[in-house]
Amino acid sequence: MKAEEVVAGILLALLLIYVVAINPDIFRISRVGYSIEFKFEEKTYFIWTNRWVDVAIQAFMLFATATALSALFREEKVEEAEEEVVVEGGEG
Amino acid sequence: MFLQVFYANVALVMILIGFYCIASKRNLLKIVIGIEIITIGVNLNILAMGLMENSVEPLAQEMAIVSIAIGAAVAAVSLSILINVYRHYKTLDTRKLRRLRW
Amino acid sequence: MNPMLPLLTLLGGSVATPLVGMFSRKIRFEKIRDAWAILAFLVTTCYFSYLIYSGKLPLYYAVKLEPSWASIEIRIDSFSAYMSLIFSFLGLMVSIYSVGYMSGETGLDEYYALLLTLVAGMIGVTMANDLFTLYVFWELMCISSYTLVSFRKHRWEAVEAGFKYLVMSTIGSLIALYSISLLYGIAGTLNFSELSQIISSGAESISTSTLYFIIAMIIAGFGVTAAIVPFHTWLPDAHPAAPSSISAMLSGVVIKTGAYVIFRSLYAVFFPTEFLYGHILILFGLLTMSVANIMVILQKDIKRFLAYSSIANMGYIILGLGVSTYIAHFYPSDIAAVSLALLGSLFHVLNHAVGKGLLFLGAGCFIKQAKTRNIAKLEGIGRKMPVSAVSFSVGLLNLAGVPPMSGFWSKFFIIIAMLSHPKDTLLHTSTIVFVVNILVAAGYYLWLLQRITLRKPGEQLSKIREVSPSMVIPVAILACICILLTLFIAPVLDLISGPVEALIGYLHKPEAIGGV
Amino acid sequence: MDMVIFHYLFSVLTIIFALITVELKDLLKSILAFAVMNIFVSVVFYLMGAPYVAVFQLSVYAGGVTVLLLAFMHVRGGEKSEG
Repeated sequence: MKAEEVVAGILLALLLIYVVAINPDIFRISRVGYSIEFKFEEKTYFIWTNRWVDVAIQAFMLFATATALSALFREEKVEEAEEEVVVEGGEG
Repeated sequence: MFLQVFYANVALVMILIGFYCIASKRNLLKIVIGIEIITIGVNLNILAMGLMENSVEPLAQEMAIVSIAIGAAVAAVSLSILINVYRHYKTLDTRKLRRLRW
Repeated sequence: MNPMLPLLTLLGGSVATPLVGMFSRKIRFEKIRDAWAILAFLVTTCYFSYLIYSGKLPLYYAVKLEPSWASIEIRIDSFSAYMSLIFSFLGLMVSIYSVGYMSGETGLDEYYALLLTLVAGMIGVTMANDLFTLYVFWELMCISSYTLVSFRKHRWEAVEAGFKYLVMSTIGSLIALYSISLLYGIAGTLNFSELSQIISSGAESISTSTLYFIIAMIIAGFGVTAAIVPFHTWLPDAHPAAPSSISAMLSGVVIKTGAYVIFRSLYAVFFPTEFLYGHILILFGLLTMSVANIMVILQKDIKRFLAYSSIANMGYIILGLGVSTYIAHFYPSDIAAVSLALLGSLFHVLNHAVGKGLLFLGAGCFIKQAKTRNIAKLEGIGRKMPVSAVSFSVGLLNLAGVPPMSGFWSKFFIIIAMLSHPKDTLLHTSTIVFVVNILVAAGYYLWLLQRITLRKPGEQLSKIREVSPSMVIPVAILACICILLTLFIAPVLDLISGPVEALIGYLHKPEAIGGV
Repeated sequence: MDMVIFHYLFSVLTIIFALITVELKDLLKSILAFAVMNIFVSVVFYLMGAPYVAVFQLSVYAGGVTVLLLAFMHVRGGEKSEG
């Protein structure tokens, strides 16, 4: 229970920092040439023409995730004598 | 303008709920759920920052879509590591793990 | 030359690795897969070497379509090329090393595929000129490294450290993404050059405290991976638990990527002449190196020892960055000191990447033969494994900063920059702390050198032989590079002056950096 | 202006279900609350005027991630509530 109180205190402090730091006037100080006519729903090719690198890298990331899952669920052969681990007590 | 500030605050509340979940819960699955809640909060903030009259800016929508996919990828990797943790310890209690104190 | 070429090489190589692995198992010669990964890294290394040699930088791949503020931009300037060269070169060394080191393990197709995506992610981070693209590449790197840390999943240590790394690093990335979204709310774009113009031109209409909040979140978020001290606790668990080749990757370059993002975003977006964060960075750097140097002395495990000393070296790098921004803010006319601090910091990035990569790979050689990580049981192993031990000693001498070696010069430049304003109390006192830390670090590196190579080997080490050539060769190459960096220090400093000028250039002509 | 009430309503529902997800002891029920929370989040996204993001949120989170979490519970078996 002690730990949770500490956590709640930290969160309240964060909230206070936020309220002090961010005032609502920050939004939309200076928009670079945004036109209200340009809507995503009408021009969905936007994502393929202007931001295709993001989508392509995201696809490679899903590939990396699939590879990661197959690495983490692979069949393991019987383990041999491994390097010895030193565990120090009470630190970290 | 008004809705922007409102949603920015909702996003911040979601992020704080996620932090609270990670910091106070003793279960590893709850930690993963906390990370996902933070991801949702950040996505909400991205959309709030791009909120116009009745629509959201295209760049903000693209960022939110990619960010959702990234969150799912992180969830998949973390759950598969978690299955391996469970195979070793037969428990999900953080207090039983040897070095997992931060 | 197309700037997308290295990314395409690495990512395409990564996708093709399982196919090559299948083919190589079919003809019963599995080394083809290893050669495939080595080839991909070799192409990338040659590409960046040529790019730096030809001097045709910066190089753009810009899609400037209808809403130009929302288009991606890939930009290689000399800073990116310098970092990418380090990344791909260490990747090459690690992949050669893995041929011998990982030969007894299963799942090598996935291992090489993830190694390639890891380096592709890091190179993409250096090449992205848009904060969200940078974040996507960053997550590509992070996901590969989580899996590689817990790659030996049959051991409790690996999965536990992997999970800890995942939680801390993901929270850091999400904090960074939150700050990126706030920046987007302020400026409406995420392109570096447009962001810097908006923030510097509209600085009086934007709430300053919000910008400082964003700076703090960027430093904290990417600082988790850069292992700045309050956020460093994943590192001493993750580095020992990973295979030694991956430890070399993590310690040599992955944590440098975090430092890179902090360097780039601070210099390109939040000009240090306008914002004051240098003293915070100096304090963080001093805290990082002091805590890490105290923790190193307590370690009994050789890889934990090296991991904590990596944190200390990140402290030096962050200190160099902090000194340069501090001087740029308070003494904006003193360009020489700013560039000297940056030069020392970036040179230390190179020294530490080569040196710590060498140390982890050498420690991997010892661990592979002796089957223990306990320093007390590894005493005197150097006499049985002469080539590895000599290379390991060169790396230790380099990082200890013994005067003729290049590791001395990088720290020396930072100290000279700190002493350039003798009336400044903060710089003055932090110099003292820095020098004490360097002396402590030199002490424990030489102590480790003495224990590994000079003592008489014990009974349990009597059957030890030298490791296979594929493991010795990269270690020897890295040791040669340490010596070459020392001998040819002038051309190396010429090479690093390119990145320094690229960073300094942000300060003085902010309107000219768009360059589209 | 009456649309603002929907914005309030679904935001509050999202926060309430997030708290329920965090506080429930039973992991299975907690995962189900997580799915419900995602549905409300996607409604919020739709109200904000981002229907594509709403669809992605619904399919990836309320579908995919929830199924992943449930599959994890199945693989794990054994204890159902947090210790």
